[in-house]
Amino acid sequence: MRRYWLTIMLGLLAVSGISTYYFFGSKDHLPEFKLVTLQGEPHEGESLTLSGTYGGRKQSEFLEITKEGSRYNGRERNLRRGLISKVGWFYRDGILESFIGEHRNIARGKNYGPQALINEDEFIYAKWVDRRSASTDQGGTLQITVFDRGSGEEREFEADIPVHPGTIADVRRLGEELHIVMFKHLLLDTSAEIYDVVINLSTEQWARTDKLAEGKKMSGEVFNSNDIYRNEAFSEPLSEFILIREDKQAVVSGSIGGNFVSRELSRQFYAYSFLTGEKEALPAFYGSSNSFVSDSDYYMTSLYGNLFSLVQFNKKEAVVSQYNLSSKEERREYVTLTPEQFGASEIIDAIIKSNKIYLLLATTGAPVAAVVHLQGEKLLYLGQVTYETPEAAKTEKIEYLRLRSINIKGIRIWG
Amino acid sequence: MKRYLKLVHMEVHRFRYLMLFLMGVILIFQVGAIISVLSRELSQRWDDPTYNGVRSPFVPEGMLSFTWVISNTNFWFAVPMLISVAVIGLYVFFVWYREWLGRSTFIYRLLMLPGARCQIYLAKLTAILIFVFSLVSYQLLLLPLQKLLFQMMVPAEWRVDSYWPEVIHANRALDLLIPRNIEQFLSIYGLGIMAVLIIFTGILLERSYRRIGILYGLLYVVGNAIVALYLPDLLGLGLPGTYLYPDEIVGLVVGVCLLLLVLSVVFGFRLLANKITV
Amino acid sequence: MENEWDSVAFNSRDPVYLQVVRYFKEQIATGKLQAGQVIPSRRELGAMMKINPNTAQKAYKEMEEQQLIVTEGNSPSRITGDGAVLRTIRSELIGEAVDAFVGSVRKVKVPIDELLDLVRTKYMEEMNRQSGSDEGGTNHD
Amino acid sequence: MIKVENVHKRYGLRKILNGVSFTAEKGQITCLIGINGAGKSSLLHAIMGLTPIHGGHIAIDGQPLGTAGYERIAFVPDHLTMPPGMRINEAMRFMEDFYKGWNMARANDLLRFFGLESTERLGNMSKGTAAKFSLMLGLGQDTDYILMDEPFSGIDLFSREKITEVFSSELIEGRGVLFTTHEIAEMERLMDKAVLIQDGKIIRSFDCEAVRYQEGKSVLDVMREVYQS
Repeated sequence: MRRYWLTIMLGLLAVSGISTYYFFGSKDHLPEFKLVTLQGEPHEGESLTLSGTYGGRKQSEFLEITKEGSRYNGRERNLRRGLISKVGWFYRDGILESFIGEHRNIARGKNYGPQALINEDEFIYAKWVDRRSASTDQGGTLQITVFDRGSGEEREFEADIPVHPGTIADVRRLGEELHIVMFKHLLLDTSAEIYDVVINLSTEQWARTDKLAEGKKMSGEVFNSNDIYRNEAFSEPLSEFILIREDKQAVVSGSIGGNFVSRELSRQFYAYSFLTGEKEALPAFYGSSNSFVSDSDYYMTSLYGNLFSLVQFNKKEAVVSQYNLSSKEERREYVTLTPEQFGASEIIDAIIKSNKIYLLLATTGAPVAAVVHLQGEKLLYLGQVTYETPEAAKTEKIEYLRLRSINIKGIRIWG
Repeated sequence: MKRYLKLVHMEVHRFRYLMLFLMGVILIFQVGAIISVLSRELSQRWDDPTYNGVRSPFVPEGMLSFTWVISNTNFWFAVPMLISVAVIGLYVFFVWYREWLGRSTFIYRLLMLPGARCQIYLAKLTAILIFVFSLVSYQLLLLPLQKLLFQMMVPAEWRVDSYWPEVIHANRALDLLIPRNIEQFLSIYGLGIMAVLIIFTGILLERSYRRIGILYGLLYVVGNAIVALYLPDLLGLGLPGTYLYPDEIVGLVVGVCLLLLVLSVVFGFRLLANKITV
Repeated sequence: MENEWDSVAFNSRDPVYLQVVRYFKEQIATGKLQAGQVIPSRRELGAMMKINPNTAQKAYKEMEEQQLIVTEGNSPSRITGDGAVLRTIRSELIGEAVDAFVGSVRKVKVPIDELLDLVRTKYMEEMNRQSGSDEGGTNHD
Repeated sequence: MIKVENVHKRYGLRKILNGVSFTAEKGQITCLIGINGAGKSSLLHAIMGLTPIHGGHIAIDGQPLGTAGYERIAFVPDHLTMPPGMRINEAMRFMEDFYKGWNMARANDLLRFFGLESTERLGNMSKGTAAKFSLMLGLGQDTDYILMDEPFSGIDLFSREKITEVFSSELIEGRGVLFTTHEIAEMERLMDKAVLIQDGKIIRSFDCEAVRYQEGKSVLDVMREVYQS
């Protein structure tokens, strides 16, 4: 054995060095945080995710804090997670994700959010299976899957659509009519033609196609761009409206097709009713987004059922306005929230979801998260970030924690 | 089994001077870098007390941390690591070709050893792994000593403590070679081992079919690399509407990689047993 | 006596084992090998004569068949003590030498008397030279 | 008995062995004779499993070589098989490490017999010393067969004599020896059987003593006859 001392020594060195590092050395001192309920119903804080950075020593580490605890991205990052999370986050929202959890095989191959309609009763998915030729408008074949969550029965049929096979942006069911909102993007055209393909679910045939917005050409340096706002409603009664946004923008530098910088000239929202087919403009107020934005002011919108909500917020206050698409009733800046109401010093971030406003606030000590219902401004939940292990407070300083944004777990609000 | 261990020892024994050289280079470069950075910083402090020192966030004004030292010696700290990676990378080829080169043609004796020839393949692989992991461990064991050196050079009142993951994260090369979580460590070195095995089999292909073998070997290595790299995209990872879910795709890719790995090893054994030529 | 074994000059056309047997016969005929004298083993002979071990083996078997040597059990082989065998060896060797001589001289067509005188003088010279060189050499008639 | 049956071997497009069949008996010394490039070395390498064959098969005492075979058959190529950095005693310990059939006592005798210095490095040995060393490695193993490739080529006279002594010594007794050489004249009396190979084919295979007995021809004569035609 004496002869083999070199190999044995190197072998031991190899094993000891690496194992000591990974079992002892790699314990860093990044503190573990947790969101704790102070007031209100704990289940409201269930899906809250606060994210930001914690500046330990040399550089700050990105982390996310939830009820369960905190997760440092840098520490968790590895090849497997990198590949799995390669799927764009805006493909999958929380509702679709939870549905996939329950019915993995039903949703197989059908995991692109905008093409799905989910509620307690059913899951409907529309997808082009044969786009014949996108350029010559000869239409294509849509495959519609209708899955009844109650009975577990699945129906799938194909319908021939004689209209341009555009990209599917939203799926809505009103009675026996399935409305599939599509975009027709022509090359170098910034504003798309938006149209609604209606399919009769009982006859399983194409019924008609209604136009929601024209695809406007560029004129000089000014161009139009348009988009639709998907409804967050999950269990609300079916909403007959869809929101269309049409902007006018001016090219400041660069050119369309390459990368370019543009400035917003005007923005106008329209509410289109699937039932009546009318397209009514919302008050101009909601369109003047550039007035909402400055280096300290931000805004956030949400379409929930028939309610279109807008919050303008900065460090000092968050002002909410709502417009009811069906009753055309408007409540402009009817709610103003200030940090002091929650014992905080400033507002960091605010989002609106399901007719509730979620606020992330900074205090002299640990940051605070609040949930307020927009109907009646009742405080539903107030939670604060604490150290999971109290003794961490000795070595770490809470002011190193800089939270940036508040979110509903898995659900990314784009807007 | 005993014969395999003896073969491993022989391979390690033949690498001993190179290992000594690498360890020496790592020690000298890194200690040199640390001393030069620290002495420059300290001399600035001695000269004009008003110099308020390092401005880095979260570190109390004017204090020095070992993490800061490592992040400022970035290049010279990484050079010896790059040298080691290059040397070991070349040695993956040389560990085989030395048997055919020069007057010795030791391959005759190796092929005439009683007992399965796969032991030669495994012994050379084990040796490479021992070299890689002992160098990584050596680097890991060197860091505390370098911290000691830091503590000796910098007076206590200017020092602030630092944590190992941050120290390692401060240097790009260290961060790559010593990932923060064990799973990433296994993934990185797992892929490394797979690459070595594929190269081994490529070499044996060349050694079995000589001139045409070079083509076979290259095709084999490139083929495997393409499969391993493009399989995720091939299976539609990240595309909307793909049939397989991301975790299923990743599982499949890992499965295929393991399969490629096993195939390479078995193919290598078969080449060694039947097709290799002196 | 011992160092002579390796000075044997073999030709490569006659079977080597027969050349070995012949060499033994010469040694016996010239008295260098006495009756009953122990001879080297097969292996030693092969080594000394630098011949193939199997050939040495064959030579010993041939000599045993011709009763030149005797081997009891695994004790070393010895030259035979049988006088009759020894004598036949001598006459055989002389006969062979004379045949060869006559074969080659015949072509020259020399009268028999002249030939005999020449042989006698040549033989006498050879004998003097040899007795001069090794003193006490036994003179055989 | 080493049985080679209808063995074919190609190197690229060139046919090196073209249906070679012959046998080498245990306990006999068989010499493989042929001009350079006739395929002698390739044949020895093929028997030792050091190079693949493309047809036919080779059996040693009825079985294919297999990995345990290397305890039963030794090979002495015409060049070193150990790294130049090794010393002779290290090489001997290496053999002891890996071969059950290694006979250290006999190896040391051979060391003395060949007059080799055990601490000498293989790298700076003369060609003659290297040949004696390689032979020592081969003979140091208790094997049934021993193959030698050109044991004498380019070797000084004294080393050559020492090596020929081995052929007629007890070291060889009972073993099958198959070797190749160009020094036919010197080795004539040491071989039992000669196998003439030309362009990858066995053109004649004969027992030397029998040919001397029946045809009165030396191996050289047979060679001249065969290679002339």
